[in-house]
Amino acid sequence: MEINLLQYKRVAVITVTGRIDSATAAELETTIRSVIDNGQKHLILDLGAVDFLSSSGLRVMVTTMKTLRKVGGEVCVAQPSERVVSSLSIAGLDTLFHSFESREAAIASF
Amino acid sequence: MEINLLQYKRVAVITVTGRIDSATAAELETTIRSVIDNGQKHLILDLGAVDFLSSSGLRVMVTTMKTLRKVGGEVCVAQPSERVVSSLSIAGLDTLFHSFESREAAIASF
Amino acid sequence: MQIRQATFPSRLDQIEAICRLVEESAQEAGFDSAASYACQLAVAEASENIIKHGYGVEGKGIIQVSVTGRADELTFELRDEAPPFNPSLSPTISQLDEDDPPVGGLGLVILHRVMDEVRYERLAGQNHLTLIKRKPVQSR
Amino acid sequence: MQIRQATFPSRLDQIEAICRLVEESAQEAGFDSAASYACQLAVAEASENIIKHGYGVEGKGIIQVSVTGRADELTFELRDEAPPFNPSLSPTISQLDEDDPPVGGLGLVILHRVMDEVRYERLAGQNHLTLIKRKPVQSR
Ligand SMILES: Nc1ncnc2c1ncn2[C@@H]1O[C@H](COP(=O)(O)OP(=O)(O)O)[C@@H](O)[C@H]1O
Ligand SMILES: Nc1ncnc2c1ncn2[C@@H]1O[C@H](COP(=O)(O)OP(=O)(O)O)[C@@H](O)[C@H]1O
Repeated sequence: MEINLLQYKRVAVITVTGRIDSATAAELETTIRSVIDNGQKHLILDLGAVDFLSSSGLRVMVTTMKTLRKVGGEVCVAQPSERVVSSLSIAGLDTLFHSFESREAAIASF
Repeated sequence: MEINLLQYKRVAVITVTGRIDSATAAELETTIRSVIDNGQKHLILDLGAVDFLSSSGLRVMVTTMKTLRKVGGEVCVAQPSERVVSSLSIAGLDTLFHSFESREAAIASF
Repeated sequence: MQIRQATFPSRLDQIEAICRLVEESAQEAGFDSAASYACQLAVAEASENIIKHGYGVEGKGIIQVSVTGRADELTFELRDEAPPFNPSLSPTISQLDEDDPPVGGLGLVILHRVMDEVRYERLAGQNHLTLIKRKPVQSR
Repeated sequence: MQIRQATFPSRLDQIEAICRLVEESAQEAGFDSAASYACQLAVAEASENIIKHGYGVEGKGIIQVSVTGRADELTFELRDEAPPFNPSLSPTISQLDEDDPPVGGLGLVILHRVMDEVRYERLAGQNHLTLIKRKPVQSR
């Protein structure tokens, strides 16, 4: 898994490449935490290049959503890969995360 | 010249392809006016595929800037082509328009 | 169909290799990409649970995975030597509460949503988990 | 170098063809892409002005464009039969006022910024505009 972080004025975009499973989810969580601790309320997860997303990754996403909502923020997903869409739908979380076809549409939504 | 308009919640992206000169600038002005009349205050001109930009086009851009500033808005440029950069710099307008390397950076700036 | 079998140390970094075994079997059985991914996901969830909840600490044991195919279905068997745990009871899958979404418990939900059958036996000090996935009828 | 010459009806839709003539000459003279574009821009500005301000209405006259090359420079000559106008005087190029940027007057600014020489003559009822552009030294 690779993580790339891009900080804009009002939104941070975290781009993940590869597998998000129990072996890697903690690293993603650490990155997200640092962004939130930095005061960022709007987060976009670009999951276009994620080819595996297990419950460990979903758990990080749900936790992030809960944390951000408490401060009036939100996390959404940009250009999810087919497999990310599958994982979200199998886990019944597809309605929880706003999903945008492109990064720019996600950014423009905030 | 071709014009493509994408309306997001807080920003409109106008993508222009081809030549912006005295033969085509009026059409661009009409599109921009309709967007502004619609209440949009933040405009991005994606000039990545513009291969000619003469004073007629620059005049439309400056007019747009003045109109939007009056209502607390702004117009900026995304991924300008080399020729657009040349035109702006030759006309001495390069400092007037914020220019962003990517559409998403432009969108995130608002 | 060839029977595939392999033994993995109970470490989280082995999940990827376990997925690869599942993927190869699914491909050979003619499962489409979506069905293959669903199987990988379910077997990964079961394996993660064995490592995290069963053995408790990484590297303390092994997971034996075998895959057999028959007609239009694949059978995955996972064996481990951790304390007994029966994941075959379907968790109550409640409607998603948007205002208070569940942070845990997704692994068993995924396992049962994906698999057509989930069977458990404790035999000779081992957990035997049997997961059966039938080939989707309208395989693209 | 070949002398290029063509006569265009005074319509705004001809600007693109005028630019093409300039581009071909600049390419033949070995101008780099930036210098070529600068020439196209300047000649387009002069032509637009002749059509809009000189003739006043589209299609009322003609613009004759000729390009000659010599050593390391290109000479563009534009002739028209509109009322006399002398664009050879350099406009005062003031510092940009960010709070009140100029909406008009950019055409002559561009013409003079780009060209090394701008000469004007009125001869036999015609405006003769001569624009000279020297090849940039560090041509890439
Ligand atoms: N192999 C196992 N051994 C022991 N306990 C398990 C095992 N698998 C699951 N469990 C128990 O079932 C619970 C639910 O598991 P699961 O749905 O995967 O969610 P999570 O791992 O997020 O808690 C776990 O918290 C654990 O208590
Ligand atoms: N060929 C011409 N014939 C008559 N007037 C001209 C001509 N070219 C320029 N002008 C005058 O000079 C002014 C400045 O021209 P220019 O810098 O191109 O800006 P703009 O066309 O935006 O006014 C014009 O408004 C016009 O009054």
